[in-house]
Amino acid sequence: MSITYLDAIREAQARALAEDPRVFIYGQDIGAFGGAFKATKGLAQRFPGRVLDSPISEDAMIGMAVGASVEGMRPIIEMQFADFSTAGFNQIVNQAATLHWRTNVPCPMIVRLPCGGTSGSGPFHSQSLETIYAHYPGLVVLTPATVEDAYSMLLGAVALDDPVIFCEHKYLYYHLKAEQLPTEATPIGKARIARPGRDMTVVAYSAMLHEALAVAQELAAEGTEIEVVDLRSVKPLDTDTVMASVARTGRLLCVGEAWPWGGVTAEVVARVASEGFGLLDAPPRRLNAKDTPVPYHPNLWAAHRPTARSIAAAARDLLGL
Amino acid sequence: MSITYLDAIREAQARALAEDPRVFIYGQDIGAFGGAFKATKGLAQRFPGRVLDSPISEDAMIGMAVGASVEGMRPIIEMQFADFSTAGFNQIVNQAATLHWRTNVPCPMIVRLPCGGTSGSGPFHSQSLETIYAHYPGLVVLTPATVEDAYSMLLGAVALDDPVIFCEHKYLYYHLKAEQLPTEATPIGKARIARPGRDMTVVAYSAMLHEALAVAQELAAEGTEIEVVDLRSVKPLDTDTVMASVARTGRLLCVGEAWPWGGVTAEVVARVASEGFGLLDAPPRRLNAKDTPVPYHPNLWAAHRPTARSIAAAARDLLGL
Amino acid sequence: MVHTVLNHGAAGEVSLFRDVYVEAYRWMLLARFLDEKFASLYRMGKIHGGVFLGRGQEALSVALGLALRKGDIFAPLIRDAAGRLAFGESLSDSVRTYLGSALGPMKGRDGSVHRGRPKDGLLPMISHLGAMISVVNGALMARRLKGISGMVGAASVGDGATSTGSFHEGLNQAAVERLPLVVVVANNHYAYSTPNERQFACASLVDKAAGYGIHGEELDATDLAGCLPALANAVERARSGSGPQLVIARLLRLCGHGEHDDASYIDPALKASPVGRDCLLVAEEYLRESGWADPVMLEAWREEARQKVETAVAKVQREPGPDPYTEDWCALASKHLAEGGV
Amino acid sequence: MVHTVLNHGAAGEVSLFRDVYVEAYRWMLLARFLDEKFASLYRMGKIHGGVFLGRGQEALSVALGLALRKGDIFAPLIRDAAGRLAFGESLSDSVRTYLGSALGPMKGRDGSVHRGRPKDGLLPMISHLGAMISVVNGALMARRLKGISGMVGAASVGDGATSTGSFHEGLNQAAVERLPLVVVVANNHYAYSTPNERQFACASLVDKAAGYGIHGEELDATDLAGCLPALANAVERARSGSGPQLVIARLLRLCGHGEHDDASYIDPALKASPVGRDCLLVAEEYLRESGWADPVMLEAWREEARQKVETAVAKVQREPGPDPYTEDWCALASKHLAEGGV
Ligand SMILES: Cc1ncc(C[n+]2csc(CCOP(=O)(O)OP(=O)(O)O)c2C)c(N)n1
Ligand SMILES: Cc1ncc(C[n+]2csc(CCOP(=O)(O)OP(=O)(O)O)c2C)c(N)n1
Ligand SMILES: [Mg+2]
Ligand SMILES: [Mg+2]
Repeated sequence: MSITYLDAIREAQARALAEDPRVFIYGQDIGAFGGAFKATKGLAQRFPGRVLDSPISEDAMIGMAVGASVEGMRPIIEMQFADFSTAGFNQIVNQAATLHWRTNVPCPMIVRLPCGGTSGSGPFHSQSLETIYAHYPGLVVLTPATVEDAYSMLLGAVALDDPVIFCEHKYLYYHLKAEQLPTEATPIGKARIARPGRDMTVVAYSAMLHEALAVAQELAAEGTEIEVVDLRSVKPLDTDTVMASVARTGRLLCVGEAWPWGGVTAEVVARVASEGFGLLDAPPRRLNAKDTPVPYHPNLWAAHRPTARSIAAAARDLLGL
Repeated sequence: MSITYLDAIREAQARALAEDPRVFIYGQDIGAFGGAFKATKGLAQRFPGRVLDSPISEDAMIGMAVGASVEGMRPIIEMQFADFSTAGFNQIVNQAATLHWRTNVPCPMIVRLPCGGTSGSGPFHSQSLETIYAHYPGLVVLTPATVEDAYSMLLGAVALDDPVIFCEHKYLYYHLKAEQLPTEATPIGKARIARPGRDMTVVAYSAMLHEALAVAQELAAEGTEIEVVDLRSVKPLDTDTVMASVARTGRLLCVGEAWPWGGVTAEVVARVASEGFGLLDAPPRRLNAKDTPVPYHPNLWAAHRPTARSIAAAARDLLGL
Repeated sequence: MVHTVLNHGAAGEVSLFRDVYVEAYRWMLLARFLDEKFASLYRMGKIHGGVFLGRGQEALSVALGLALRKGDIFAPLIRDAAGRLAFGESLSDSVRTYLGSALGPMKGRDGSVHRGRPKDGLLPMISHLGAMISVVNGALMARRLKGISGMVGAASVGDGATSTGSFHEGLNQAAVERLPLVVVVANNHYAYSTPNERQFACASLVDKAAGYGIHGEELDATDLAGCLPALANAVERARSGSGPQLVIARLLRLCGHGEHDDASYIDPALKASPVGRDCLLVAEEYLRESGWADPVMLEAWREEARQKVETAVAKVQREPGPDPYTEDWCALASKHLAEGGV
Repeated sequence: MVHTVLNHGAAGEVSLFRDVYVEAYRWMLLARFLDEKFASLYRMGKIHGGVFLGRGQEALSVALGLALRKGDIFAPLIRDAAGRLAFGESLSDSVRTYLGSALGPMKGRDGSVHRGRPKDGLLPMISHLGAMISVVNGALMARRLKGISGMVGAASVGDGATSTGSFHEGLNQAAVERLPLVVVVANNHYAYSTPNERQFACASLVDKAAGYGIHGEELDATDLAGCLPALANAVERARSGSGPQLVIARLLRLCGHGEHDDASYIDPALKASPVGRDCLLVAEEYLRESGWADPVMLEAWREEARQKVETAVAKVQREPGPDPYTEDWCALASKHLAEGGV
């Protein structure tokens, strides 16, 4: 058996629907059709009345989830692409994110965002929006990079009492496979060492994890051992795990697919620089996408975001190789 | 004569309307009424047909500006509060910000955001949103901290061929006064040394500049000289000026009123740590608002954002005082 | 009950209508005194931030509040002091929120009109206009998913809010799901300073109903006697499965947008027209003319309302504000996920 | 001109109508061949990303494109290949955009249907549905502010887009400003897989017009002979000062949402009904029956269209793609403000 990242997301939803009567799913074309990416395929049939097609109304989709959450439900909202969540942005950041703080009533809900670039998708179907959500208080922002995490973190998110922005990487949907689904829950908010090493730390998340792992393998062949940290959750950010790794390696490169201004790489580097200054043997480095919209043409697209190649170059540079 | 920060914004708009036939202003209650803060008071009367009341439609307000801009106009959009710009977010970040890159046709327009906290304004009338706009490629994000800059940077923004997010701090509207308006233009994108010093650098912008200056004065009395950098523009960010200051002082504290995750302070610290690591004699530090919505009650509000007091404490700590 | 009472002309039920009318009037009175107290506290500098009054909107608001039952959902807006009280909000919730008492439902974190008790069906508004409609839809969907029926959800908005995308998406969503939603639009002819003609171009806002495929009606909201049955009927239609209801109410705001605003932009002709009548005076007149209350009773009610407000305010003024040192500064319910701010 | 022609029954003008009809048909043909070429390139893996066709929507689209003039504003959508061509977009613009040619208007930065030439009045759509309407409004406002009159702006949307807040705000804004805007809703009964009954609850989308205070009408968009005068009249009404126009067109999408989609969700009964007719075949039939074209002519036009498409594609396929090394990677027009990415 071989399970994709996308299968894992579907299976996690199936399990949540089966085990928790509070769960329902709401989104465009997710019912009989099974969703633009088929992340809900078969679920409307298996769970009648609990997998509902919404109108093209991102603002009202989120508002709906907040209201249902207040009444004790655990809604999962599928955005057709992360990029369209900007049309529901106000309800996410001002309604969902503030409710608990203002009223002491929790607002558990999940917004699933198909994120990230794939070749040919262009400026409006490729965005990585973790930064804009993580900046707001009151949201948990998850970025699973593996099939196992996609499954168990989605289940973890369902169990959480807060609104969760669940960033699924579209490139990983089909490209990533595992043999089986995990039986253990993944603790929300904890990073993990995806590959141990002693010469430098590369912090990555989502699709960039795999680019980083490829670089680690490449450099290992040359005798350099890179430790790769998979953040898993960008808000909260597991500073302890990152710091402990940098304490071992003395060198930090942080990689993200999002735009360069602010965001995950800035936050990680700023935290390490300010809280772990003495651990660093060299200046910390960042690698992000370029500061333009995500390009359509594959040539431009490949040059726009970090790749194993550009990560390797930055890593070598940082190691003085 | 005494001119407030708010007067400066009104005068800059009056001058832009008078000198540039491409300029018009569109926003809620900005016509005969002169705007919620009176930033357009008298302008509808002086410039008939060019200062227009909009419906409560932030999305369409921005779309309108983009269309007018394509046709050669220079629209200024007033959001009633920065907080409501989230309802026009999609058009700002996906329509205005991408147009030039996609088509090579410039999209000059200004979105004026009354930003920042004032006591008693609560979670939805106090937000500082520079981060979410600066993260997107294609936008210029300005944060004037003085009466002079409010005036000349707004005029500079009108002259610019790109969409500008103009963050006006509501606390400064009435509290900040100058004797006269500047005659010189302020170059967009350049920070300035607001107060020279040799012992440490405090980087600030918007209302926090004045808290930082108060701290510099306080510590000067004790013989410590703080150099205060006023960023003026957070995107682009003038790394050179910041770096040159840190090169002189060896110490960096960056202060912002926005939420702590990501954003200006992370970006500044990350840049200095990665590009100016060797300049630092001590770990760089950041000070932001707390990671909750902006509170209503004055007691909470005062504790939520950085103040001269908390900045002074951080500065002393960094200086080992 | 209100519904049944207000729709039977039978002789014996006149007294029931009288009871409802009197109850409504007394909530209006309480709301008016409460609002006036807030205005006076504002002038004395004792309230932080803005103060927003329902002056002129009490008849509409109370009629909605009374038409709803315990177990229903209500998302009131800034001018709904009367409807909130009638729905069951305590006087002290509003006073505590305005004064920022740590004992209030928002514990000083949020203030003024941004209060509610979600678990009691009273949703706390965010400022962004139109945004509460879909939240009410969600609460109604939850009930449906749980198999609970017979509930109604109501959202108040202003004429200005009809221009928001949220209003549109929320109404359409409710129509598609055929939810028991009542949206009450208080058309007070201005959104802050902006007159209707700069806000919309339809002949009447009720013309929007057909575009959503829902029932709509319009009413004169200066007249409590008209508001009571109209709102009761709208709520009852929603409750009995007729789908979303759009109620457009004509009135005037008899004060500024907030207490900082002198409302000098309001057309004097409108003020002088029937729509500019003070619904509280109209109701008082009606009570007097129908013989349901005499000047002595009216004065006693007034005095009682005044007292209640004074007592509530005096009590809350002695309550502590929130303490930043004991505040947990964590926006998440999952406290173990809190990040310290830096 | 189209307008004048199509509204005079006079004998001498039949030939003019014929000319317009034939022109329209030939644009439809070209659009259909172009779309089919894109579909085949897609199947061959020669197009990056999705391919979206106008199959079934050509009559409506071309009628709009022809009703507009140079100097007007047009914001087409994904199914508007025919209207774009009729409005003046070159074949090579579309081919270059789909193939990502560096010589195209989007220079490979954006692709497929996201093309335009703003300075020629052809606005490049962003993907977010409904978002182009207010942009058209802005262009029209600019003209008004500059004292230019007699212009029209048109925006195409689908039935699904009517549920967006942007659609609502854009239409309302145009109504308040009484702009010469024409919004054409191609109601192809599905938004991706979602049928109308999960999208809206009004009897007809044309019922929305009254709610904005604008003129609305509905038409059968499988029939070019009906589309041409209807769109010409709507555009003319806008042009002559009657304010925004809402045109609801009934049709069916005779293909998937994109070429990755087999459209198996479309109700066979709808496909078999008159709304499922192929407008291109209907038009061909009309041409034949009215004697305006014989099979030889039709075949010649077909061949010409096929050749044009093949030539354009062959040319563009030899063009270079964008070069990441010479790309300036700067989203700002103010190059001096560029920040290097890190
Ligand atoms: C989305 C949004 N934009 C702007 C505002 C600022 N604002 C607050 S109240 C108001 C006017 C509201 O008018 P209306 O809906 O008619 O209600 P009324 O005050 O007349 O009762 C405006 C523009 C807001 N709250 N939300
Ligand atoms: C705001 C927004 N949400 C979601 C999408 C994803 N999406 C793209 S096309 C589409 C369906 C559009 O249907 P309709 O408007 O009826 O146009 P049609 O494809 O039928 O011509 C959806 C949901 C989008 N583009 N924009
Ligand atoms: Mg109003
Ligand atoms: Mg459709």
